[in-house]
Formats: sequence, C-alpha cells, structure tokens
Amino acid sequence: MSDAVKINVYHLDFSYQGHRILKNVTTQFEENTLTAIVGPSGVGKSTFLTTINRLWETVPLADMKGNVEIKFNGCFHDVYDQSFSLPRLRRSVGMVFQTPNPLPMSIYKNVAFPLKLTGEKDKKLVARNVEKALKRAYLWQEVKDRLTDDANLLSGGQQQRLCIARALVLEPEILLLDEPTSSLDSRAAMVIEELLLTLRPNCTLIVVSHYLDQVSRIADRVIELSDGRFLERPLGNPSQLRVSGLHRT
Amino acid sequence: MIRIYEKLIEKLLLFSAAVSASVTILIFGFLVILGLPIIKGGHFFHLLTEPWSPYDGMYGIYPMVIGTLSIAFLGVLFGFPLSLGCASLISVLGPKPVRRFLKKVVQLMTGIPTVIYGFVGIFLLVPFIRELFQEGSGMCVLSASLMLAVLVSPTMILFFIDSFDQVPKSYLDAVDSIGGSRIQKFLYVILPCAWKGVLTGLILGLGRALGDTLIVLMIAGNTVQVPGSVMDSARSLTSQIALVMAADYESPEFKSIFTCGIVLYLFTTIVVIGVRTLAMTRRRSRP
Amino acid sequence: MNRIFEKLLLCFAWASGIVLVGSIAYIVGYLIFRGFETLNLTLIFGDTKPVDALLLKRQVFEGLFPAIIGTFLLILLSVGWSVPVGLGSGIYLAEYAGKKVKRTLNLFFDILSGIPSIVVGLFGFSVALFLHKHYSENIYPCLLISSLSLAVLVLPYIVRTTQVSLENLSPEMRLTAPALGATKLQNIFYVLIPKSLSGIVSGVILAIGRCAEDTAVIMLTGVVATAGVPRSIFSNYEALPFYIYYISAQYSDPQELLRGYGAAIILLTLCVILLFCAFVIKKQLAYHVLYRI
Amino acid sequence: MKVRTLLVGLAVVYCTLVFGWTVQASDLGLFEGEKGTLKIAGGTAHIPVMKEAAKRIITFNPDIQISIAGGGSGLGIKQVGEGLVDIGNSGRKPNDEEISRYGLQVFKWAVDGVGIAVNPKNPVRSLSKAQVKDIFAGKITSWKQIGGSDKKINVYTRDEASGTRAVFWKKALSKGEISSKAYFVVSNGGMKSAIAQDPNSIGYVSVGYIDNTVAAVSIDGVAPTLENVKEGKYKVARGLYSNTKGEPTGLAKKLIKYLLTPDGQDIVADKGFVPVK
Repeated sequence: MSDAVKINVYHLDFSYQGHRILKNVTTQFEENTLTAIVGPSGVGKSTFLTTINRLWETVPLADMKGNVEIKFNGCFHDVYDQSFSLPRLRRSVGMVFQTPNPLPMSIYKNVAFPLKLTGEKDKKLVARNVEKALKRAYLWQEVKDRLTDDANLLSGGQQQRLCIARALVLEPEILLLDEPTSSLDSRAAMVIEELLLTLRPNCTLIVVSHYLDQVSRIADRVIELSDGRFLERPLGNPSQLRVSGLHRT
Repeated sequence: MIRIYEKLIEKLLLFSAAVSASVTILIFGFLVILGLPIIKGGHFFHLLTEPWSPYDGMYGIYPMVIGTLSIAFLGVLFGFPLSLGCASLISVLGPKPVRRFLKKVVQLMTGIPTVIYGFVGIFLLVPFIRELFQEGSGMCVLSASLMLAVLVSPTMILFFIDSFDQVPKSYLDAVDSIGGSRIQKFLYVILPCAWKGVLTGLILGLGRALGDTLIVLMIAGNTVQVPGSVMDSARSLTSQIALVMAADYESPEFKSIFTCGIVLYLFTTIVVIGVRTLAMTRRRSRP
Repeated sequence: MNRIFEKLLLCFAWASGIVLVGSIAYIVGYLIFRGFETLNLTLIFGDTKPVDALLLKRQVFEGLFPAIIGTFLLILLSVGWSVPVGLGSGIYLAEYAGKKVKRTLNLFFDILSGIPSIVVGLFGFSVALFLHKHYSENIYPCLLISSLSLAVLVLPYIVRTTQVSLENLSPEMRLTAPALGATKLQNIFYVLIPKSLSGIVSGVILAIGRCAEDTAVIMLTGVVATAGVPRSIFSNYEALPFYIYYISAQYSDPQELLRGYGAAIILLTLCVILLFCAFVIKKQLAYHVLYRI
Repeated sequence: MKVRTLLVGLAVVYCTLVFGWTVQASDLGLFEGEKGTLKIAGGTAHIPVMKEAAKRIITFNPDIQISIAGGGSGLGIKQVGEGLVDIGNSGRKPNDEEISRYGLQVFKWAVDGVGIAVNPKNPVRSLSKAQVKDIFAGKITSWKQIGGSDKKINVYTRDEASGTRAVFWKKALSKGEISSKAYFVVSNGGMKSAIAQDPNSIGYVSVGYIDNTVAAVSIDGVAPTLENVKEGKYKVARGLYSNTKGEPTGLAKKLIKYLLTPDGQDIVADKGFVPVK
C-alpha cells in the first residue's frame, strides 16, 4: 500500500430496491489526484460517490455492505464506524451535484452556510474564508459586488461554481463531483474543468462524467463502471474509449 | 453533546405529534364517556330510532339523524352537477379568460365564512322560497340544502379540477391529434380517467355538508320532526347540539347531545376512510 | 344523437358556471348593497369616542369594536397554540416518522380535520365543565377555552401544510446540506423549513381565516352577546361571526340589523384579504422578503 | 390664543364629565370604587334591561366589566347553579327542586306577560283560548279556519330551556300539546324577528318585545298590553327573575340592588315591562 493512498474501498456491495448496483468493488484512490468514473447512465456511478460520504443513508430502500477507509492526519479511519462522526466526514469530503443546487439564500450566505453548520461565530473569519473559497472557485470577481443577491439569480455556470465554493469553504481533503458540468453549456463547462485542475494539487478529486473528451483532458486515472464492477481504463484519446461501448455526449 | 441535543429535539417533535394525534382520540373518548349513561340506558341503536320528546323522557335522535342526512345529501345532490359543470368549464371547456376568472371566483368562495351564507340565507333565500312556493315559512330542508350546495361547491370543484389535471397529457394529446373537440376530450377521456377523483371530491363535499352547523341552524327551521318533504322544516344533529346546550351535568338532554356528537364523529370517520380507500386504489391504478 | 348530447352538456357546463358566479355575486352584492351605508366609524365605535375606546377607557356599546378585538385576540391565541404544535407534528411526520407511524398519524389527522366544528366546540365545552367541576371553580367557558378549541380545529390544517410542503421538496434539495456536513436537524431548520416556508405560511394564514370565521366552536365555548373588550383570557368575549349570527336572529330594530350587515362585510373583507395573502405568499413573495442577508 | 382656547375647551369637557357623572350618580353611586367582572346568562326577555343597566354602570365606572349571554331561563338557572355565571336570569320562577338543589336565591324585579304575536299583515287580532290551544297543537292548520286568509299557519315555538315557553305552555295552553311541526327559535328577539318576516306566522313573545313590527293577539278579548298585565287582567303573566347561588355578593348583589332602585325600575319600565316597585 503506497503512502499516497487517500481512500480505500473494500468489498463494496450496494443494492437499491433489491437491485444489486455495485458488486464487491475494491479499489483505492491516491492523494491529490483526479479520478474520473465513466459508464452508461443509471449504472451506479453517482451511487458510488455517495458511499464515500455516506450520503446514500438518507435514501430509503438502499442497502450497503463493505468498508470505506479514508486517511485523515496520516491515519486511516473506517467511515462506517459508529464512533466516526458523520458531520465530520461530510465536512472533510465535499460534494458537488449534477444540477447546481444553491440554497434559498443570498450568495454570501450560501458559501458561509457550511461554516454556520460548524457553529463558527467569528464573523471576520467567516468573511475571510468565504472570500477565499469564492476566489478558489474563480467566482469572486463576478460576485464581489452583489454578495447579498439571491443565489438563484446567478447563471447556471456561476451557480455551479458557487456550489463548488460552498464545498471548498471547509477546505475538504476530498471533493466528490457528480457530473458537475452536465447541465451547463460548453463554455461554462470549460471554466469548471480549469477550476478542477487548479484544485488538484491539494485535494483528492473524484469526478463522475459523461463527457469523454472532458475526461481525457483532466483525469489522472479513468475507471469504468460496468455491470457493478470497476474496470481500469487506460488514459488515451476519446475514440479509444468509444470503442469499448461508451457513448459520447 | 450535539447528538443529545438532536435526540432531544426529535423527542420534542414526536411529543407534539403524539399530542396532536391524541386529541383525535381524546375527543372521541370524551364524547363516549359523557354520553355513556344515556347510551347504557337506552342502547345506542335504540336512541337512533327513537323520537325526541324530553317531556316524555324520550331522547332519541332519529329525527335529527334523518334531518342531517336529508339536508346534506340534498345539498350535495344540488351541488354535484353544478360543481362538475364548473370544474369541466375551468379545466377543459372554457376559453382561457373564463377559466382563470372562474377559478379565482371559486378559490375566493372557499374563504367566505359560513355564517355569512346563513345570514344572507335568512334575508334573501328564505323569503324567496316562501314567496315562490307559498307554503310554510321558507325555513325548510330545501332552503338549507340550496345554501349548502353553494357552500360545498368550491370544495368539490377544486378537487375535481385537481383530478382532471392529473389525467396524463399523452392521452389528451392523442385525442387532440385525431381531431376530437374539447367536450369529446372531456367526456370520453378525462371523465373516465378521473372518475375516482370525482367520487372522492363528492365524498369530501358530503363530509363538509354533514358537519355544517350554521347554515342549517339558521335557515332549516329546527323543527323536531322527520321531514316529509323538502318544504318541511328539519333539525340536524349539529343544530341539535347548538340548541340543547345546557350546563347541567345531570340532565338527560345534555347527555343526549353527546350521542349526536358520537354519530357525527362516526359519519366523519366513515367519510375519511372512504376517501383514503379511494385514494389508495387511485394511486395503485395510476399509469 | 351524440352530437346533441355533447352540445347539451356544453350548455350545462356554461350554465353551471353562470349559476355559480351569479349566486355568489348576488350574495356578496346583496350584502354590500344593504350594508355599505353603515360602514363608518359609528359602526365600530358606536357613540363612544374612538380614542377612548382604543385606550380601553370606555366600553363600546352599539358598536363592533369589542367584537373586532375579540376576534383578533381569538386568532392570536389560537394560532399561538396551534402553530408550534402543528409545525412540530408536521416536521415529525415528514422527516422522522416511519412508514407505519406515518400511516396511523395521517389517519388521525384526516379524521381530526373532518370532525365538525360543533363537535370540537362540544368537546371544548365539556373539558371546561369537567375542569370546573373537578379542578378549579375559576375555570369556565372563556377566551382561553375557545382559543384552545379553535387550535384543535385548525391543527390538522397546519400539520398537513407543513408536512406536504416539506415532502414536496426535491431529493436534491434534501441532500445539499447533509453533503456539506449538516446534521439532520441542521438540514431541517436551515434548509428544508426555509425552503418550504411559503407553503407553511400560507397554511397558517388559511388557519387564521378559519379562526376568524368559525362560529360553531366559539358559540359553545364562551362567546357572549355583550362583554366588552376582554380584560383577561379568562373572560367572556364578543366575536364578529357570533355577532352576525346573534343579530340575524335577535335584532330588535333595523339599526341593529344594519350593524349585522356591517359586521358581515367586515368579516368577509377580513377573510378575503387573508385568502389573498395566502395566495401571494404561496407565489414565493416570501422568498425575497425572507432570505436576504 | 390657541392654547387658551384649548385650555378652556378642556375645562369645559372636564366639568361636563365630572358634573355629568355626579348628577347621574344618584343610584349608580352603589358602584363607586368597585372593580371586577360580572357574568350574566339566561332569560332572553331580560337582555334589553340588563344591557341598559350594564351600559349605565360601565359608563359610570369603567373598571367594571359585565358580560351578558342569552340561552334561555333553563340555561340561566343551570349555569348559575353550576357556578359558571354570577347571575342566572329566568323568565319563570325556578321550581322548588332547582332552588333546593342549587341553593338559589331568587329576586324578582319586573312583571312581564307572554303575548301571542302574528305578522302585522295578518288580519287576525283576537283568538279564544280554545283556538290558541288548537293552533299550537296543530289541529287548526289554516288561517281561514279562524277568519284569516287561506294560508297555512306557521307555528313558532321556543326550545325547552325557555322560561317564556314554560309560562306560555302552562298558562295559555294549560299544558297542552305543542305541534311537532312547529319552527324553533332560540330567543324572544329571534321570535319577534321571525314573526315580523313571515306573513303566516304565529308565536309567543315577551310583552316587552312587542312593538309595531309584530301584531299582538288578544286571548278571550284581553290584549297582551302592559296595562292589562299590570292590572292582572291578562293572565299569561310572569315575573322576571335574577337568581344567584346562595346569598348574592359583590357586584351581583349590587346589580340586583340597582335594578330595584328607582333608576333601575325606570329602565324596566322603559324597556316595556312592569316595575315591581
């Protein structure tokens, strides 16, 4: 086991409404890399992401077996262990969803929201962190004069970057992204891609994606999920991937 | 610490849910316990079939049961075609401005206080019925049920519209594509698809009509008799409760109104169970 | 044959629309036509000076002031009782309750919402009487008892609107805050409730409307013909809907009857305004008012 | 200048208030310095007198609160007996059983009659006692049978809690039957307005309530007027009572006392009843 491993997944089985979606999946993710997961829709890519931050537990009729370990402070923790605090897990593992989901609040409040959840009272600190996160998400220039505006007034791409900023404000060590660009036009998608590359040096990223050219541009490693199993894909040009039965969107 | 706090709040929420749900049982409990002596004395069903004549020691509520049922059913009978017509106009048949206007009017009607229907009924409808039929005082089953029809229509209309709107659009597109008119679309597609919803709305309307107090109390005349025709005056269970309110714990009249309460409670339960059963089968059969 | 039938039905639909609008226009028009001339300060304050009445220096006779204040207090108290409990129950139902518990509780609330208001009034009255006999001589039908009974009456409305607006939130919305490390409770209070607030508020407003208009409950639990402005929650009180009922049967001169029309117009206006508010709020106006920094 | 006008104005207002009160205060002085609430319920014939008295008392001393409810004599007696109200009014004397059971104290402050009333459009103004009994029993069903137009008679009656009904039933109908087809109203006021609206109606109402919106009907030639009641010619008469549980105390005592002062008796006469003093 190399030192660089951040996440260990052992014998993961996942079923939803009786259907087995993940079958005995075992894999590793290395620190500060960007891994892309590809595969036909409905095959369980997003579900896999939620097993890492235990978000699937809020979904009724879902069931999971197996283990997920994450390295925090140089030491592996079983995230499904009773003694492991769920909010702590979610705060260290950020997640961004397919459709931008700003909360019904102002732009500023959206980004400050995770800090509010941790009970942070220091307003100056909050303001500093919000600004930092927005800058990391390349949104600061666009919104710094309208922080009190309703977040829903932003464009789709801006909203998605806002959601990334919101996930970044807690400085997570891992960021899960579930098709982050699929609801955006191509220009907005490009901005997000560049953003992800700038995050890579100090964050472990796992991206579910449909866009194979995108994957080939940004990923360090590509995994294909097919029939509940993980297949390593060589990094290559998009056409190679298409041969293996995937479609290009 | 946080976990304890969360648990505490959850318990608090559970507690409030338990309290509010237990009120339902508490009401029934109170009615039964306070009505118990008279129920024991004369058998519950006996009371339902006996006339009301306190001077002769008879506290049956048969006339009121019949009064309630006849006024409510008649009210729904008047209200139902009216509501179905309006609902069809709003959801399919009418031109757009008419639909929007009518829907606004119906929504507005849900906000009109019952007592106002009663008030206007006394001064407008009762004299009108009296002059029209030249019989009785105008305070009769007919007046009350006409007013009730106006009261329950919005409930029914809104529910009908709701169930019409749930008919899958693909069906409607299919009819449109073969050149069906609006009325044909309504008659041959929407109505057959939504009949369970219509039935549910009808039952809800009936429930509302059974439970109304003010209209019946104010314009049905309150005579203690089994109404022989729509021109006869009648008393409903709800009016009976309002009229016999006395503070004496011991008097049999007072206890008898709990029987009325129990009967009304049972009516309600039947209506609710009917609606729920229908809703369940509707969900199952929905495409 | 079929053609004629279809034509007839169409005519019938139009006719019923016209009948409905006509009858409601007639009812409201009649009320306004007969009563609008009474709409002035005398209607509300009688021969008392408005300032004295408002400062509670003088009791108003032959005016609607005590009834308006009574209705107002009644609404305030009943909503005060029912909103916390109703919200709590609604949240529990939508977010915590298991399937079986939910089914049972839903049945209870369905029945509760169907119970005729007069039966709720009877319940309130018997509870008051019970307490009077076995607990304290000082408890009798009064403002407190009325407001508690009304709270029972409107409770299912609040529970139901809270539950439904929470349940209607999209699954994505539900996942957002947990993904950021929110606990269940934080998710509920920081995201789910604010997001469904417009639905909840409009439910509360409809409940207010119900409190304002209900007559059957209060006529058994402490409303009286003459009481003045209530000084405590243990007093009797007057209320607009009861005043209308009372006048309709007992007016002794045309002047008094006219006050009844006046009261009816005021109550109608109040209820329509409340309904209107509920609509506007449902249209997400609350959104902009409530979520700025 | 303006200030002076204002001051003068205030002084005038002050004087009128002070002197106005002292002049009026002759019998209302009873309520000087009193405080608290008084709850009254029961007989509906009493309501106009009670309202007027309450109005005067509260105008004199705004610290007092008086609530007045109807409900009928039976309700008044029961509620005062159960301690739900301070004064329970009744339009009949409480019977011995009620008095002993609740320990009621009975105060009579007016005499009233119960008169038969019809709609003013109806030409019938006189009936024999036998006719009255037959009408209310439902044996005479058309106005034609007793000299009116060819219309059905609409009989109006009161509920069982009513003292007016009890008195009328005993003294005018000799405890005869009341038709089950009769319409029910809940108060004297309600009876009056129902009869005023329905041209074919007949009912019975407190003499104090009879005015030009309804027409009084003589029984055996004696009209239900205040004079006839006073002189004892009109037999369907009764007292108006206020009852308390045990010896009245506080405000209840003072209100009953006030009703029996000249001022109080003036109100009684003014509202169409016969004073007892």
